[in-house]
Amino acid sequence: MERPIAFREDRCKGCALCMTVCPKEIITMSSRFNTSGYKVVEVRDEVMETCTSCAACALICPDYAISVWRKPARDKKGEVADVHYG
Amino acid sequence: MERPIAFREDRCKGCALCMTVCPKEIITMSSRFNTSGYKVVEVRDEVMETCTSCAACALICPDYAISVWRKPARDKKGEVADVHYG
Amino acid sequence: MKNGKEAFTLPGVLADIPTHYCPGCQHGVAQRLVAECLDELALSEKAICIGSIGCSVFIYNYLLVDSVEAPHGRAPAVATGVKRARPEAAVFTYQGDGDLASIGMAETMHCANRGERVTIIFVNNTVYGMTGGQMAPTTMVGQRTTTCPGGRCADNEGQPIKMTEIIASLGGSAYAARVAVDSVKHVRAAKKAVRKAFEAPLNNLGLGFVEILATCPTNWKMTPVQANERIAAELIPYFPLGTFKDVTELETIEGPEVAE
Amino acid sequence: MKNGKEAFTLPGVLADIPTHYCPGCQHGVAQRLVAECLDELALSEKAICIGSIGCSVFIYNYLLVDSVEAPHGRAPAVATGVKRARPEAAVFTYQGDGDLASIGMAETMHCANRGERVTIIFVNNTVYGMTGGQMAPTTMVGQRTTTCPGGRCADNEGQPIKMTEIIASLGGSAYAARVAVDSVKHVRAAKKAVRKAFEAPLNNLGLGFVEILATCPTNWKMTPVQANERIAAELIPYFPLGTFKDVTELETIEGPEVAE
Amino acid sequence: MSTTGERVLIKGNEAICRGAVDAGCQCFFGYPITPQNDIPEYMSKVLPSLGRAFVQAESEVAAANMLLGAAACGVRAMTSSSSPGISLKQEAISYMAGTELPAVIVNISRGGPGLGDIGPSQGDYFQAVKGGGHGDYRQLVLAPGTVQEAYDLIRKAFDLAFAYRNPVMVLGDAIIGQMMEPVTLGSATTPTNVDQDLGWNLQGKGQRHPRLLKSLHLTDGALAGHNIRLRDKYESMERDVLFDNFLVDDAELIVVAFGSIGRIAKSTIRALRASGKKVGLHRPISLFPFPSQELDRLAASGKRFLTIEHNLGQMVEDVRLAIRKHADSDFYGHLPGNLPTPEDFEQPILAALGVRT
Amino acid sequence: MSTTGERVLIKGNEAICRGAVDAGCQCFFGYPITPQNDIPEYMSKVLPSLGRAFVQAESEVAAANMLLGAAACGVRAMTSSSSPGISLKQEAISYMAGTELPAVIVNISRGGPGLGDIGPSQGDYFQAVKGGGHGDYRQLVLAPGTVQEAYDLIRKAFDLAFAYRNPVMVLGDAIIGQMMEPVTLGSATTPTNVDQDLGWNLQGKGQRHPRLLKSLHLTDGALAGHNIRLRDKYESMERDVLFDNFLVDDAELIVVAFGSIGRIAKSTIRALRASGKKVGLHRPISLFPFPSQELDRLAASGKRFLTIEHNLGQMVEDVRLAIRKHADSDFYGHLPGNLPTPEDFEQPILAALGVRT
Amino acid sequence: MSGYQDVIVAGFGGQGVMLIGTLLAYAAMEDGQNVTYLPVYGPEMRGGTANCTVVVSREDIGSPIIRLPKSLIAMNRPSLDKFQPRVKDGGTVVINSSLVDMDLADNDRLRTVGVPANEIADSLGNTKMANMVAIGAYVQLTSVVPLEVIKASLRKVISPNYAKMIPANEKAIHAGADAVRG
Amino acid sequence: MSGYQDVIVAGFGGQGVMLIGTLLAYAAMEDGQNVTYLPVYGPEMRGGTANCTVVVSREDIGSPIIRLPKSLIAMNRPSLDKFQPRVKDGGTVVINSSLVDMDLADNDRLRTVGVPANEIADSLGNTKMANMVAIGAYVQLTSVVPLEVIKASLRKVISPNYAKMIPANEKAIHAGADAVRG
Ligand SMILES: Cc1ncc(C[n+]2csc(CCOP(=O)(O)OP(=O)(O)O)c2C)c(N)n1
Ligand SMILES: Cc1ncc(C[n+]2csc(CCOP(=O)(O)OP(=O)(O)O)c2C)c(N)n1
Ligand code: SF4
Ligand code: SF4
Ligand code: SF4
Ligand code: SF4
Ligand code: SF4
Ligand code: SF4
Ligand SMILES: [Mg+2]
Ligand SMILES: [Mg+2]
Repeated sequence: MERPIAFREDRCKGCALCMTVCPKEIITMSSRFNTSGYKVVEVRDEVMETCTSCAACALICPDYAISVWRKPARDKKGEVADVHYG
Repeated sequence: MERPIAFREDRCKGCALCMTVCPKEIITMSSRFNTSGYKVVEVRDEVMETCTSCAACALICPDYAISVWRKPARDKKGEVADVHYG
Repeated sequence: MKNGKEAFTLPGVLADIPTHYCPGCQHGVAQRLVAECLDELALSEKAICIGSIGCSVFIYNYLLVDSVEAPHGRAPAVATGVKRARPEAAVFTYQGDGDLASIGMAETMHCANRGERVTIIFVNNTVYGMTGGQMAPTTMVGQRTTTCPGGRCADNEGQPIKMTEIIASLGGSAYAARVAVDSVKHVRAAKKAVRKAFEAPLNNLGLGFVEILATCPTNWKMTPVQANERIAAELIPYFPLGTFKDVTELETIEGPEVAE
Repeated sequence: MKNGKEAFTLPGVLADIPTHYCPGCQHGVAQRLVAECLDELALSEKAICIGSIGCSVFIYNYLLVDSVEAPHGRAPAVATGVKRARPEAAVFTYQGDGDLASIGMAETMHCANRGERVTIIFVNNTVYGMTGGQMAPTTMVGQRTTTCPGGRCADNEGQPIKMTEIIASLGGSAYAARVAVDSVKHVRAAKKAVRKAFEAPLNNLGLGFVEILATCPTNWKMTPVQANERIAAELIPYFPLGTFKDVTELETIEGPEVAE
Repeated sequence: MSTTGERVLIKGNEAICRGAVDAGCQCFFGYPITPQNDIPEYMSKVLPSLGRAFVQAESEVAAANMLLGAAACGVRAMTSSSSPGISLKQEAISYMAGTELPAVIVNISRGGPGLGDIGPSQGDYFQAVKGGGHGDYRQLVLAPGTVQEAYDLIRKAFDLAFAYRNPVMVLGDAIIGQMMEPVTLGSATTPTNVDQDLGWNLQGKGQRHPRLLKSLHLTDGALAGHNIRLRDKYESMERDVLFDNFLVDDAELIVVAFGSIGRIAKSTIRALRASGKKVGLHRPISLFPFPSQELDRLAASGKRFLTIEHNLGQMVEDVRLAIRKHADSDFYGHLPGNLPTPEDFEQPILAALGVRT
Repeated sequence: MSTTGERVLIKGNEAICRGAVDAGCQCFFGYPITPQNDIPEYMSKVLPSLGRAFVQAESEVAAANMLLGAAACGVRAMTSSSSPGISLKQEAISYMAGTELPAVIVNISRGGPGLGDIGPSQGDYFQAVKGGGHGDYRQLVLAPGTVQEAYDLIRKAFDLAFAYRNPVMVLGDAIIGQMMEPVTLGSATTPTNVDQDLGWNLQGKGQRHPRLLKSLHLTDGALAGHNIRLRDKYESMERDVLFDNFLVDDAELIVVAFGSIGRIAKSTIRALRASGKKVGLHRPISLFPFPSQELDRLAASGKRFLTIEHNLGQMVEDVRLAIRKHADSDFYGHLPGNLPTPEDFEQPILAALGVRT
Repeated sequence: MSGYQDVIVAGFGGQGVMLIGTLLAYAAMEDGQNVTYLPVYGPEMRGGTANCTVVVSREDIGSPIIRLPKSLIAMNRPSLDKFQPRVKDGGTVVINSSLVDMDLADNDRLRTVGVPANEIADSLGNTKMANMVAIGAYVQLTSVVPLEVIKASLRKVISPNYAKMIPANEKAIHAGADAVRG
Repeated sequence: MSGYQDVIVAGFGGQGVMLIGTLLAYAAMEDGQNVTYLPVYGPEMRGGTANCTVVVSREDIGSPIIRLPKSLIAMNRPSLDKFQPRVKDGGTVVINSSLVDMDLADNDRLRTVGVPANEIADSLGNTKMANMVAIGAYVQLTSVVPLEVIKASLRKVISPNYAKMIPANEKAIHAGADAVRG
C-alpha cells in the first residue's frame, strides 16, 4: 500500500493539531499510548490513499512527528505544497 | 524712584537669560560680582521707569533672583501678565 | 515700589534658598513649575516626591514636601510602592533623561503601562548632567559628549529616544506631553502641562507624564544663552512639543480648590 | 512510499531528538522555523544563539549552533556583547514574553534603539510558561493566570504590551513583524518573517524583530486544539499580525546562497 | 487571615505568606522564580481580597524598589525571590539599609552559581549575611528549619524590621519552601494604619515639617556620622540572637548547621546517639546577628565542632571566628546539586569524632 | 597604545584604561558613575580609534551582560563601575563564574551604603571577596595601592581571567581612581584574534561540533559535579596570591591594610619607625586568593596584628581566620565619609602596640 | 520507628505524582499522624520528571528527605530505573505497568507489584487518573492510612471547581486497590 | 623632608582649582620631582566646592592625602574657613581677596597673602583665569617649581583646541606672581 505519510509515534504527544489542519480529515486519534504515555494519532489504512501529501499536518506539528512523501503522480500535477515555501 | 523690579544679587548667577526675554531690553550685565563669584545683572536707574512689570524676566530666571511688582496704574489697564497663568 | 502688589510670586512650597544648579540650568525653572502646580492644586500637604539620581538629586532641599530618594532609574518603581501603600497621596517623580530613559527604561515603561496613578516629570537635557556630560539616550545625533567624543553616531549608538511618544502609546498613560522652558510662551505652556500631569492621576485616569526640554549649559559647553537658543534650533525640531495624549480633556478635576 | 521524495524535510541544523515541550506547545514550531531559516540562509556555521530563560531555555539542545545562555531578560545585552566582539557572526536571541517584555524591557528597547545587527525571535504566549503560568506583560485583559487569579484587570495591571509596534517605532529597528503559527497559512507567513528578521541585520540595516504568537496549552489550561483556536479568536484581534516596519523592502540579501 | 490555634498542612512558602498576612503585611511586590512561586501566587489571591496591595513587578529590581517605596510610607511590606533574583535586589537592599527602611525580603534559595538548578542550596549565606550589596551595611537574617518556624519567623521579621528600621531577610531553601508540614497558626495582626505617624514615615507632610528619606550624605563628616550610628545599631542587634541547641550539654562534638540542613542533621544525630555517640547540634536561627557568644561559650567548655552546610563553606567562617579563642571547626560541605540526606552526614560526623570507619 | 618604558603622569582611572588597552582589551562596556567616569570616557575615545568596541550600555545590568556576551566569544573584555553599579552586576558576575567566562570588572568604590557619597571607601570588600552574587562562586580580586599598580594589575587581571576562565575584579577606590602619579608603561599586547580557537569560545561552529556556554545544570548530580570542579579551581588560585611586606622582619606589630589605606598606613609606619616603634605593614594585593599562608607564617613567628580598613570591619575577618592558630588581630575602622590621613592611624597603631598616649 | 512509613512517588511531570503525594500527606494528617511532604520538580511544566517524598509517622519526623525509602511508586521507566535500587530490602514498589516493562522489577529483593494504571484509568474514562489508580494500589498494599481516609482527603487536594471529578477519582483509587488486592 | 612641599587648593566647583592643581603636578614632574595629585569633587558639576591636594617631593611620596598641609590656596570663603585652621604653623596661605574678606586671614600663625584674583583676571579679559593668578602667586611665594616650568606645563593641561588661550593664561600666572612679589 502507498503510505505518503508516517507518524514517528515516539515523538507524537497526541496534541491533535494535525487533525485540525488536514484538508482530507484523515488523521484520527488512535487508542495506542507511546512510551511517554501519550496517546498517538494515526491515519488508518482505509483512508491512507486519500492523503495528498500536502504536508499541512507536518507544518503544524510542534513535535516533528510527521513525515510526508510526495506522491510521484501528484508531484507532476504540481498540486503538492512546496514545504520550503521560502 | 519707582522700582518695579529688583534682583536678589546673592541669587543671580549671571546667566543672562532674563536679558534675552525682556521686551524693553533694559536688563544689562553689571560689573559687580556677588559673593559666589558670579557677575550679576541689573536694570540701571535711567531705564527703570521703562519696566512694564511684565515679569517675563522672572519667569525665565532659573534662580528665582528676580522680584517684580505691579505698577498700580498699569495694573488697572490690565496690561500686566498674570504670572499665575494657571 | 516694593510696596506694590507682586507681579511674580514664588510658590510657598518652594524653599527660598539658593540652588546648587549651574548658571542658566533649567532644572531651576522646571522645579519651580512643579512647585507652582503643587501650590495651585493645594497638594503640598499630601504630596510625596520621589527624587532621582541626577543633578536634581537635591530636589528635596527645594520642594517642601515629604520626599524619598530613589536609586538611579528606579523612581517609577519607588513611586509605585509609595502609591500602592498610600493611595491618597499625590505621588510624583522628577527624573533626568539618563535616569528615566536609560537605566530606568523598564521601570518607566511598566509604571506607565500599569497606569500607576502617579506623575512623572521628565527633564530631558540630552546629557548626563551630574556625572559630567556623558551621552544620554536622548543625546542628539552629532552631539559631542564625553562618551561620544566624535558626536553621537546613529549607526553605532542609535537615534535619540522619544519617550513621550512611547509613553503616550501605552495603555496606562492618561496624559503625555512634551514642553520646553526656553521662552516665556513655552514656560506658560509648560506650566499648564505640568498641571495636567498632576491632575490626571488625581482624577484616577492613569499616569501623567511631562517631558521638559531643558538646557545643560555646562555639559553642552555653551553659555546659558547659547544653550537656550539650541532648544528651539536643534531640540524642538526633533523632539516636537505638544500633547501626545490627553484623556483628561473631558473630565476635569473636582478635587482640591485651586490656590489664590 | 517512504522511498518517494520527502514533501517535508526537517532542517539539518535542528537536532532530531524529542523536545521537552508540553503537547501542543508552539515553541516547537517556532524553533523549527528558526532552524529552517538558518539552513536556508546557510547560517549555521556562523550563527551564535543567545538562549534566554523560559521554557525555551533548552533551545541549545535543538539548534545545532554555538550558543550561550543569557540571564533572564538580558539576551539582547548578551547579543550586543557577542555581536560587538564578533561582528561577522549571525547573532540571534530567542526569548519569551516574560523575558523580553517584562524583566528585559530596557535591554530590548535599547538593543533595538541602538540598531544592533542582531535578530530577536520573540515568542509571545501571553504567560510565564516555565515558572508555571504567572501573568506576563502580554497577558490579555481578563485572562486568568496564577498571579492574576481573577483575570488581568486593566485598571490594576495595565493592558497587554504591544512590543512589535514599539520596536518598529525605534530608529534602530530595520524589520519588525508579528506573526502566528496557528494555521498553515500563518506558518508560511511566519517563516517569511523570520527569514527577513535574519536578513536585515546581515545586510547591516539594523535590528530584525519577529513576534510569534504562540500557545501555552498547559498554562492556559486548555487542550492544544482549544489553545490554538484562541490565537485567532482572542489574540490576533488585539495583537494584529503584519509587518510594522521593513526597511529591507528595497535591498535584498546578496550574501550566502539559499540552501536546497 | 488565620484563626488562632488552627492546625493546617501547608508548604513553607504558604506558611511564609500566612505569617506575613497575619503579621499585617500591607504590600507585597513579587516576580516569578522557582522555587518560590507559591509566594506571589498566594499573595495575588489573598492580599487584594483583604484590601491590601499585590503588584507583580516587571523585575526583581523593580520589586525591590517598590518595596523601598512602600517601606518609606511606614507600612509592613515584603518581597520574595530566589537566588538570581535576590542578586538583582542587592542595590536596593543597600539603599534600604542606608535609608533605614523596615522591609522584609524572602530568599527561597536554589542551587548556583548562575542559573544553577532549582534544588535547595545554602550558597547564598555570604550574600545574605555579609551583604551582597555595596557599602557597609547589615541586614538581619533569619533561617527557618521547619514550616512552623517559617510561619513564626516571618512574623518576627516584620517586628524586627520596624524595631531596628532595617531590612530583614528570611533565608530558606527549596526544601523549606516546598515541604509541607502541619503548622499551628497564631493570631492575626491588623495592618498598621497608613495614617499612623511613626515619626519618620512619609504620609504627605500635612501640617508638619517635610520629611526626607535618603542615603546620600555629602556634607563633610555626615556619612561618617551616619555610619557610626548604623554601626551602633547593628551591634545592638546582638540582643535578638536566636538559636537552637539540641543535646549539646554532654556532647563531645557539636554539629553547627542552619535551616533545612540543621533539621536533616538532627536526624543523623539522633541515629548516632542511638549508637552511643556523644554528638549535639547547634542550629543558628538568626544568621545575623550570629550566635557567636553562645558558640564561644560552648567552645570555652571544651567542645569540638563540625560545621555542615549545603555549600562549599560559608557559615563555617563565622563559626571559626566565634570560637577562635578556644577551638576550631571542621567542615563538611554537601554540594549544591545533590539533595542532602541524613545518611550523607554520618561519615563526616564520625570522622570529626575521630571514629575510624 | 603605549610605548614601552614611557613615563607619564596619569590618574589611576587612566592607568586602568591604558593597562587594559595595552593588555589587548577588545571590548569595553560602561555606564557613567562617579568616581570612575574617566574610564568609560577614555575608552570611548581610544577603543574605536583602534578598531575595538566601546558601548555605553543602558545600565550596569546591561553592561555586565554585554561583558558576558563578549567574554563568551573569547575576547578580552572589561566593564567598570562604582559601588551601587557593581551591586547591579552581581547576578551577571555569578553567571560568568558559573559559566566559566574570563572577564574583568573594575570597581572604583565609593562611600555607602545606598547612594552614600562619592568619596573613597573600602565598604565593598565583602561583596568583592565573599561574592555579592548568589551561589557558591569566587572571583579573583586585585587591589592596587598605587597608580603604577593599577596599570600593572589590570594587565594581570586579564591574564588571570583567561588562565582560570573566571571573572576577575580590580578593586580600587576614589583615591586610587582619581590620584595622579607618574607611571612607567609596559609593552602593548595585540588583542587576541577573534578567530583564535581557545577550545571553548563561541565563534560560530563552522565545521566543528556546536559549543554551549551555560550555567544551568539540571541532570542529576551535574551541578554538584560542576561545583566540585569549580571548587578545585578556586583552591588552585592560591598559587597566584600577591602581597607586599614592608619592614615586617623585626616588627612587633604588623599592620594589615589593603589598597589606598595600605599606602597611607605606610606613611604612618615610616613616621613611627622614625621614633623607634617596631611596626611593619602587610598589604594584601590579591584579596582573593587571600594571603592567608603568609599571614599564618608571620603569626607563627610571634607577631601581633592590627587590621586597618576604610570601613566598619570586613577584611579583618579574613585576617583573623588566617592567623587563628597563633594570634588574633585588633581592628581600626576609619569611617567611610571621612578621608583617611596618616595621622588618623597613629593612635590606633600606638594603642595596638600597647603604648600609652 | 513504629507506625513509620516513607515513600517516593515518581513519574513524568504531567502524571500527577505530586497530587497523589499531597493526597497521601493530607490523609496522614487527617489520620492523626505526623507527616512531611517534599516535592522535587523538573524545571519545565511538562515533559520533565518529577518526584516527591512523603514521610508518615506516629512520632516526630526528622529529615523530610529519604535516600533509602521503604517504598516507591514508579509511574514511568526512568523513575523505576532511578529509585528502585534505593528502596530498602523488602520494600514495596508499585509500578505503572502500562508504561514500564515488568521485567525490570527487582522481585528478588523487593515486593514489586505491577498495576496497568493508564489502562485502568482509561477504562474509567480518563487516562489522567492513572495516578489515583497507583495511590490506591499503594495504600492497599501498605495500609499506611485507611483507604477511606485517602478518599475523604480528595476534596482537600482537588479544587472546588473540579469537585465533580471526585467520584471518578474515588473510583480510580478503588480500582487501584482492587487491582492489587490478593 | 628636604625639598618637600604640599598644598591644598580649594574653591567653588567652577573656579578651576583642579586645573591649577594638575598644572602644578605636571610642572613638578617636568621639574624631575615626585608628585601626587588628588582631587576631591563635590557631587555636582558646578556650585559645589572642590579641592585638591598636591604633594611634591624629591623623595618617595607616601600618603597623597594631607590632613595638615604646609600651604593652602583658598579661592573662596568656605575654603578658607575649612582649611586655614589645618595649615601647619608658619605655612603659606594664598587667599583670593576678590571673594574673601582678608580680615579672616590668620596672620598670627601663618604667612597669609591676599590676591584679588578675580579682578586681576578680569582686567586681563577673563574672570575664569583667576585660578591662574592664584597659582602664579603661590609658586612665586614657595618656589616649589620655577615659574617658567609652570608656564611651560600649561600646554599639558590645556587641550590643543584651546591652545590659543595659553598666552593669556601665562599672563595671568605672571600677574599673580607679580602681585605677591615683594
Ligand atoms: C546605579 C547607578 N548608576 C550610576 C549612577 C551615577 N549617576 C548619577 S546621576 C547619573 C545620570 C544623570 O543624568 P540624568 O538622569 O540625565 O540627570 P541630569 O543630571 O542630566 O539632570 C548617573 C549615571 C548612580 N548614582 N547609580
Ligand atoms: C532573574 C530571574 N528572575 C526570574 C527567573 C525565573 N524565570 C525563569 S523563566 C521565567 C519566565 C518565563 O516566561 P517567558 O519569558 O514568557 O517564557 P515562556 O516560558 O513562556 O516561553 C522566569 C520568571 C529567573 N530564572 N531569573
Ligand atoms: S499530508 Fe496533507 S492530506 Fe496528508 S495527512 Fe497530512 S494534512 Fe492530511
Ligand atoms: S501534531 Fe504532531 S504531536 Fe500533535 S498529534 Fe499530530 S503528530 Fe502528534
Ligand atoms: S518685568 Fe518685563 S519689562 Fe520689566 S525688566 Fe522684567 S522683563 Fe523687562
Ligand atoms: S536670569 Fe536670573 S540668574 Fe540669570 S542673569 Fe537674570 S537674574 Fe541672574
Ligand atoms: S551640570 Fe547641567 S544639568 Fe547639572 S546643574 Fe549644571 S547645567 Fe544643570
Ligand atoms: S509550559 Fe507552556 S510554554 Fe512551556 S513547554 Fe508547556 S506549553 Fe510550552
Ligand atoms: Mg540629563
Ligand atoms: Mg511566555
